[in-house]
Amino acid sequence: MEHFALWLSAFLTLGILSFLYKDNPWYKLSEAVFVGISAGFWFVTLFWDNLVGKFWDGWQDEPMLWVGAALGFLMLLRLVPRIGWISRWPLAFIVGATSGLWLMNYLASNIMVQVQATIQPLFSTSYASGPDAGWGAIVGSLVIVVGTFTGLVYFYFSKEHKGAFGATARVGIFFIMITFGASFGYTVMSRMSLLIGRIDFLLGDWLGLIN
Amino acid sequence: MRQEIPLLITAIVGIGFVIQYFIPHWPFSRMSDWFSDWFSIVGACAIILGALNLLKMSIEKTYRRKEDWGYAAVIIGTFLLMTVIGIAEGRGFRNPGTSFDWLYNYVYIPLSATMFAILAFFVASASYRAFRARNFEATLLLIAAFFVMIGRVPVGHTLSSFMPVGWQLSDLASWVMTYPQTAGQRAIMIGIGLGIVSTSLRIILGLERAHIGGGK
Amino acid sequence: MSTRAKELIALGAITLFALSFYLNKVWGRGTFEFPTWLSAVVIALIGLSLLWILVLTLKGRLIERRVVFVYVGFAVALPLFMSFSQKITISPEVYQLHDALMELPAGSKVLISFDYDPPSAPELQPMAESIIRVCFEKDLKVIVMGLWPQGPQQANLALEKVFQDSAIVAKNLQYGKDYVNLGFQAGNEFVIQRMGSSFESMFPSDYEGTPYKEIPLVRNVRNFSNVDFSVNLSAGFPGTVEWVQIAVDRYGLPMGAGNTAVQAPVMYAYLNAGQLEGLLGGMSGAAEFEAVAEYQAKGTKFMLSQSFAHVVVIAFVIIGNVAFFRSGRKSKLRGN
Amino acid sequence: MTPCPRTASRAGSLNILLSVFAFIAVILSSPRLSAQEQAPTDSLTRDADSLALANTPAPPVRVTVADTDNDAGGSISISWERSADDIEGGKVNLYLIQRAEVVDGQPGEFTEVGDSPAGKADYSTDDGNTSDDASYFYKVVAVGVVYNEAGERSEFTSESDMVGPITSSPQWFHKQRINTLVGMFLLSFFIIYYIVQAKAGKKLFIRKIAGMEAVDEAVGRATEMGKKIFYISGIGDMDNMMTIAAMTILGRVAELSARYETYLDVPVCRSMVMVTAREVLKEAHSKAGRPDSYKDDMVHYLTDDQFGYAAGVDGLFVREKPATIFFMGQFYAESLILAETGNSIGAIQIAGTAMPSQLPFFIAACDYTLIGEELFAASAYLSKEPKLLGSLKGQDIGKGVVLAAILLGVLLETFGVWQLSNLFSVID
Repeated sequence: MEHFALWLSAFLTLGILSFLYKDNPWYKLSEAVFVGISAGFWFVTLFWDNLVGKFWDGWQDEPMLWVGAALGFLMLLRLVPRIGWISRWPLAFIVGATSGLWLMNYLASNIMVQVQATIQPLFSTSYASGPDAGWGAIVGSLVIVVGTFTGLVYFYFSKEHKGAFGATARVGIFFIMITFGASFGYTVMSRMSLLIGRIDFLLGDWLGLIN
Repeated sequence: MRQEIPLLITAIVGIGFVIQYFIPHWPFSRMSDWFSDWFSIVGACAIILGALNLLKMSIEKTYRRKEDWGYAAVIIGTFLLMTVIGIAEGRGFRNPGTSFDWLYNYVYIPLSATMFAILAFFVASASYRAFRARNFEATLLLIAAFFVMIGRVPVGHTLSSFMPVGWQLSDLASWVMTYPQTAGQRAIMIGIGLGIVSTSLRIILGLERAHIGGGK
Repeated sequence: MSTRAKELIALGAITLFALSFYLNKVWGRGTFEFPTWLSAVVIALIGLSLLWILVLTLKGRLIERRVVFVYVGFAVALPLFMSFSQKITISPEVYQLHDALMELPAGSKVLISFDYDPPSAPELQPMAESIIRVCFEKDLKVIVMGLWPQGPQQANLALEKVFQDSAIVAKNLQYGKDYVNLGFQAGNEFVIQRMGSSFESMFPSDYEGTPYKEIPLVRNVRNFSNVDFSVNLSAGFPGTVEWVQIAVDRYGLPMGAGNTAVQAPVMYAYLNAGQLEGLLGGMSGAAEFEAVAEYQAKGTKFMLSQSFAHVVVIAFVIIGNVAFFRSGRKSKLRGN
Repeated sequence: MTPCPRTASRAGSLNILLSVFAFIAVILSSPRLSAQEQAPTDSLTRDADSLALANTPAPPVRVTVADTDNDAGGSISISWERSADDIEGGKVNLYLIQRAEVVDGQPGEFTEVGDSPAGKADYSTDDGNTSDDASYFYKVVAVGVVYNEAGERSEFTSESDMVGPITSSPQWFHKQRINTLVGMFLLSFFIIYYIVQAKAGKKLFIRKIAGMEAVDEAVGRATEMGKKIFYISGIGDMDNMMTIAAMTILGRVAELSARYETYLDVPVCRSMVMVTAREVLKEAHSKAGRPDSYKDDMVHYLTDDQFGYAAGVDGLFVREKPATIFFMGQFYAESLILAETGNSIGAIQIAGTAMPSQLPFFIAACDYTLIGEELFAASAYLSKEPKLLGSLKGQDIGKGVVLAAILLGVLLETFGVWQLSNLFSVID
């Protein structure tokens, strides 16, 4: 069984990898297995964790859960074409709640905290995290303020990016591009690590070539 | 009526969830907890719709013998296999040693890990094909990427070990990450925050109503 | 020969190759490692062939994207057979996390949330192992949980690995007293929110089914204010962003993070705002943390492949740009 | 007995009072300790006593208790200062917090409700398990643990004085969040003000955003080529603003494609998104005057799994070869798999997300990309409705306030005039 399991894993791994060459039956098979198995996986997970775990186990103690059950039931009315439109109610509820929750979360964490962190005395080393706080940190404190300021100007919608305003916005896009460059570099790092992990499986666990 | 009631629900619920942020007192303190439970339950109900849709499409394809119908049959088979086993296993379906766990470890994990790892190849081909020093902005992007990529691995140390400490590639990578990168990141974050506030308000006010559909 | 036949031959070759090595493994023959001279030759060959591609590009012949794929494959796979010792430079944010852990008094409770699953394990598992090891060495109490279903299982794997070390075994740590695995709870960021008022409501029993109140380590842990530090190991949603927004911003929980490299850049804004106390980004973050903690494990071992891969990617960026400038900076190439 | 509920405003003065009491109590208690030392009866107890004397730590001091502020009740905050023996290599290993409920005006039995390791400068923690209907007394115990040569463990403890009684209570307003409240009102005011202005017919300028200008062209191209359009709304569920924004944009795109009579294919990764997208499409088709061209199958569910979904969509891309692909919403790693595959089949691709980590590759692999905030502005922009555009203007004014605050704050702090940043603090 252990041999079979390893070969099955390797078969599916290579099937997905074969997509790099071109679309082919081996990939199509692996893809179909993947879609089916993962849909089943999430179905089972949601069934046990959410329906049973959240509702069935708790409705005696928490009458509020019935509201959720009612919303879920309304959602299922989709299956009855004539009154399917009732499913808009739970959707309206979810969209409304999400709007309210996200409004406050992002106002606090993305705006308030980030503005607070940007307002720092210039030419100081208070930004420095870690042991070395020299000129790098002093220049850095300036860079953070300038970068945040100009970057935000770039996102202005209601003013033509011309003249001094346009120049500021252009400096802003420079910073955003540096950010994307860093993201790009880190993404390369991340993806290569994952590939290393997979090749470690193929060469180590499966074929036993490396330890 | 088909539009008004959902609009009203969205508005009332939206405002309610804004208010709860400021009031620690019961029942406001419990609102987001309740919402999370309700969302979980609705999600669990909704996936029945999704699963039925997947099955319907695949059965149709198989039944009509459309192109590649065999793969549609595989989808049906593997979906039912995983679902039946998972439900039959009971609450402990995730415990090590169950059949569900076996399928998870030897079918699901290799597939999703490989799909994840395929990204390495796509990243490389995108680097070759699309990251061009087309203009000053793009050049900045490439320079930042270069410092980060080379500075974060030991080879960067080897290449720049002749430089004084503080000016080696790894130090430059750290500096890029800590200052200009953070500044750009923060501008994007604040922008996103403003965008979300504005979109949320538009939804609560009923100006964006795509999710509600049409009225009759 | 038709393409079809070539493909079949390649398929057969792969199968034969795999089968022979598999049998080699089953019969217990050893593993391979390149001697230094061979490593040098391999590196030189890769370098030379990249130069050759550059020359081809200069002459106006563009390579296909599948060639790039092959290079990436080799750049990652071959170094796994080599062994070089490399110097790892440690970034400030890695020091910061290590310092934060070292400054905790013995007996402090550290909450580690495992918010990832096996596909992201190559990056995060080495971090998990070394962070837990540092905690144990420092006599900190470790409370493990997961917002991702497979997180707690990854935590158990990490614990198993740490307990292979005789120095840790000698400490005679006990489950329930020195460390505990609370398991998984569904509900994403709302789990964090509710832990703010009660851990027990989210984790009525631990991974092994022991009721919360009967676990000595967490008996007195009601909410975040009873935890001294926390580390979040995250591969996406729900993850560090949610922990920062809720546990840090609302409940003031001190937190450090280990992230996949993809997510890490975003975290620098939080790091800089003081919302995070230390950050490990990707496998190099893991390797750096291993270097600070002064022991070598997977993170360090994989750094050679990582270096190689980065160099190859940089080489292809350069080659691509050479092609671009040679073609008169017209437009971006559409790949095939 | 009278339980004394304390309002938050009185908690401050109470703290001071309590600490004064605690301080006096500590002073009074020290001679009593020394009196106990002088009462040995035989040599065995004397040994034990000298051992105890050598190992018993000094008690923690200045214990204060207060109702935890800005909460839903059920919690009391306790803080204390370290024992004199809580030093490097000292006699204290940990502190225990003990609590007794008030019964008939007297403390009942003390039980352990919390612990904290020694070694910090000062201590504070919460007992988050109180009842708002009861009053409690607290004390903090310094514990030293000693192992003798045989490895036997013995504990030496000394207790602080009892403090209390105290009762927890919930609050009706979170005082720490006044600034966020003001911020919310300001932003909402700007946005609503400009919506009203726009409704009243005031002309507002909105700059061109390339990605959105291209939508028409992209849909048109698919029509010319007689191929499908794919709309990928990411892997977020309906509890995600990016997905909701993606749905509103879908409405605009679908209207366009319905008008051009081009088939729009929307494979989704969440069932609830499927339900929503169907509503959106149905409405868009009827708005475009072609309700009959709508079919439920245009929106179909694949799997909730990130990479299962990516694998499935990849397959669809290479087999259906769409002319145009939209990526809008929340994306993680799958973004690159999808965008690179889309690129390799030569489709026009327009992407938009607020996930900074995915943006560089969208920029590389797609023809147009909406960055962060632009995703949320897209629907308003595409609608060209004045009131929606007005909200963008309002948002910009909010941005202006943020910019001004940053500029002013940095200047004030650089010259050491005033800490403006404190106004934005949301963390205690």
